[in-house]
Amino acid sequence: MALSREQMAQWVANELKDGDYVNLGIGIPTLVANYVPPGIDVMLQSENGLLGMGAFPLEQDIDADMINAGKQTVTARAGASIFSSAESFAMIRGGHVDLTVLGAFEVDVEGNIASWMIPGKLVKGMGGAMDLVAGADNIIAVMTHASKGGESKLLSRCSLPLTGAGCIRRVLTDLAYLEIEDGAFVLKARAPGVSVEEIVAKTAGALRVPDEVPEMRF
Amino acid sequence: MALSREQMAQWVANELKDGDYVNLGIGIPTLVANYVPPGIDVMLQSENGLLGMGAFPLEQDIDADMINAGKQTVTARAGASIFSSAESFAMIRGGHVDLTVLGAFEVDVEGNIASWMIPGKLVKGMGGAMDLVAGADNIIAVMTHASKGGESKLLSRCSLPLTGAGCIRRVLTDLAYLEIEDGAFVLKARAPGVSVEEIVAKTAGALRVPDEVPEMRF
Amino acid sequence: MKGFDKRVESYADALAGLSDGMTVLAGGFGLCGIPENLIEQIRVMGVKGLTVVSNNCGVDDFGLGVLLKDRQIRKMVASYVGENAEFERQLMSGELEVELTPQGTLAEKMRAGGAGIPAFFTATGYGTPVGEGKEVREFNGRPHILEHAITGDFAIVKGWKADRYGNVIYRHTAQNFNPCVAAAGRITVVEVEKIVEPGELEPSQIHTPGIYVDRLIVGSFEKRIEKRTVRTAA
Amino acid sequence: MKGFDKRVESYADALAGLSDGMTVLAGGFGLCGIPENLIEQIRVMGVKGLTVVSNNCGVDDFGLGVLLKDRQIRKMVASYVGENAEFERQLMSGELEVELTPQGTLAEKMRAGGAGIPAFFTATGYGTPVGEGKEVREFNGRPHILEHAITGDFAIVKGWKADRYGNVIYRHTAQNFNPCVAAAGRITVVEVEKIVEPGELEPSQIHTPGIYVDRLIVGSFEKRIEKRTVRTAA
Repeated sequence: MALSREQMAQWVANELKDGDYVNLGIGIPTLVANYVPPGIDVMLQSENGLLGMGAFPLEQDIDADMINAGKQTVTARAGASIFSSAESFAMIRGGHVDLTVLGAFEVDVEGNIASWMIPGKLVKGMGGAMDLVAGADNIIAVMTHASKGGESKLLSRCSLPLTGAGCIRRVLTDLAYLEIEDGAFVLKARAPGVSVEEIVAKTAGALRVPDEVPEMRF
Repeated sequence: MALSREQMAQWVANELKDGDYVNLGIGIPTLVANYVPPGIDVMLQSENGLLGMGAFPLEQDIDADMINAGKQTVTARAGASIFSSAESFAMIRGGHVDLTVLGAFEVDVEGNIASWMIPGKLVKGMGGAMDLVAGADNIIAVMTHASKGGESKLLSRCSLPLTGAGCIRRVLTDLAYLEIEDGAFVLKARAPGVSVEEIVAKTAGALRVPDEVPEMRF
Repeated sequence: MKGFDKRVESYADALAGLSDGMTVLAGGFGLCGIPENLIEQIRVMGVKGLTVVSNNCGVDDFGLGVLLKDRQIRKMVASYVGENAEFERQLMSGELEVELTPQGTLAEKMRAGGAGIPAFFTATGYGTPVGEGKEVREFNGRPHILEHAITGDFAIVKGWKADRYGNVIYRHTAQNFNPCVAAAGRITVVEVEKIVEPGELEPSQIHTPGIYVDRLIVGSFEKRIEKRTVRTAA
Repeated sequence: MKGFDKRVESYADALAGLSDGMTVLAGGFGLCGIPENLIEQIRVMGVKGLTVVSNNCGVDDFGLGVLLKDRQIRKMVASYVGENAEFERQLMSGELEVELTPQGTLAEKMRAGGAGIPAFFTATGYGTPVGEGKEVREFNGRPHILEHAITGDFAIVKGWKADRYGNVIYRHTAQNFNPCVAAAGRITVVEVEKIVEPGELEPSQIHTPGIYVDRLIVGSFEKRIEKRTVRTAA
């Protein structure tokens, strides 16, 4: 069965290493924070200028001057630092953030990602997504494998305007975890109960399937 | 008679405007701080990261962590701020410093300045001088008009390696105050008792002498 | 002798000289740390044809959104302009020109503007619509695009505390774009919650040194919250 | 779980992995705010052939000067290298390669290195020996030269207070190049006077966020003064 949003978040959370600085995009990536494994401490970077994002505040502690990049009221955890947008993106662009997790509309075998604009629909802007994909060494794109109509979002060439070129090497979908190598998706793991055949059918870009494709465990 | 070092400093000090942010180079420029006219407040920028340099400390207040760009122990005045070298030169390069006063070996009619290197002699480095001359809108070069041997330092073309190209418009020497316009020095004022003829004789670069050349007053 | 006393008497004084067609840089992220009262003063002045550079454009009835409603903005340079119906309408109808700029590039363009760096290379935006028509050059085996600095005729900034010298500190994440904006204005106007006595701000803890600040005023702030998210006590 | 605890046990641990031929960025201005004990540790380790990037090169018997004396430095990138007789000797004899870089360009090159900006244009140095061989381009009617970012294998930094997360603040003008250096090291090592409890440093007042810091150690410092200048009580 396809992974739930929570399972996708949980899977990503298991990739976290103790001491990682992590930027989580809006949507499923945000949920990752709920599944950080015990014994692991990570520091969340919010690109509006907060390193060390904490929990949401208690009602009585809400502070309009303390928000995250999603404009939600938040708190700062122990060890947090707060700085300007220029400094925040210096951190991101300079490759100091260990892991970036973000949603995507499409990815392709060249590591291109499209996540911010659907022509003909209203464009609200890329926010910090282009900086994040260009800046982090390690990015996990989290997305559904295919549209509701069954059309693959893992393509040989993105059809939508790009967020970044050649910057994605890791993709988690609701069906599988894949890495991008030498112009192809490589199937590394499949969701519990999802067949290799289904993944093959729903992957439009070149796909390499190893002899063994382990099933994810939760 | 040629101006003394103190008179040169005093003349420059009279050019200060209330509220100016000023960077003073080593040597005569440093003395300018002693002659700030009453009713005028200026803030001194020291390029190691101090805006609002104060007096030297009392013996008992010396602090190794509080120095100026000349590496002298100093204090910070009311309204001072302290920041990184990157921020300090952002300020300088960005043209936020109103006035820079610095010494020079040579200047020429194109506004070039040479102040940091004499080939064949040991080179100690340009420090912040190249950034300062490229960054300030308003620079006063302070220098002797000619060498002890009588050779002019106001040239048609600098002979020494440059500190900056085309960046000087105002020159105060021990003999005169001149501005650089359209490829020539323009004699704006002469030191008390110094004749226009002496200045003409000691200026190698093109020199325009207006009908009236006022004598400086002290 | 006024010296370094940057305080002005009124919001009218704070924005004196702002006129039609100028470029205004505005601090803030979403509705956090925005110069509320300076924006309101621009509305009151009724200047038109502005180019506004700001990460966001407020909401329909608050922040920069009110200037959109009054059609005072000709062009918007921003990274994200959601949450604003009037914005959508003007964008679709072609009344408003929009230059979408990646958030980090926007911050760096203003930082560069303040720092006298006319242009810089960044990997951000290469291969995307943002990179179209821009010079591409490879560094360390990776393509980068050339981006140019941004400066403004006016910069409007929201600080927390300042002294009369114009030294400013920001509170929590209300810092965001404000220091970048402050450095990049030809005339930089800062409104703060509180003006403190000289000496109260530790020199090495000042976020925006007074050299960047031309005018300073105290305001009172609504500080509207866009997304109120809370947890319940465990 | 070590998490974000950046503290190491010894100076040997602090510089573990530093080896011959590496590039080391060092904070400080003159002898102010220099990482005294980390420099001493490099001396003790005896690594050779280093490229050192630092505004100055210490004096004969203190600071980076001791590494010159031991001929551990192959190349020096600096803006000013006076007050050092051994330096003069090695420079004249050709034993030492020196790349003189304007002070502001040096700071900006390291800031760029830390910020992922591979190159930028600046007017500084145009038309001078510094500009020779560099690309020239006009912006706003003025020629600028292209300068490249600097990063280092190690960055050695002197802070004042830090918490175990590696968040650092600097004291007075001992800040200088230290934050620029801290951001530009592949491995950044900070020595401080004091490690404080988490929460003692106000998040918005931190100069160098812990994300830039890999290793942290407490040292004791001589803090030698280069030019003792005083006034007498009036």
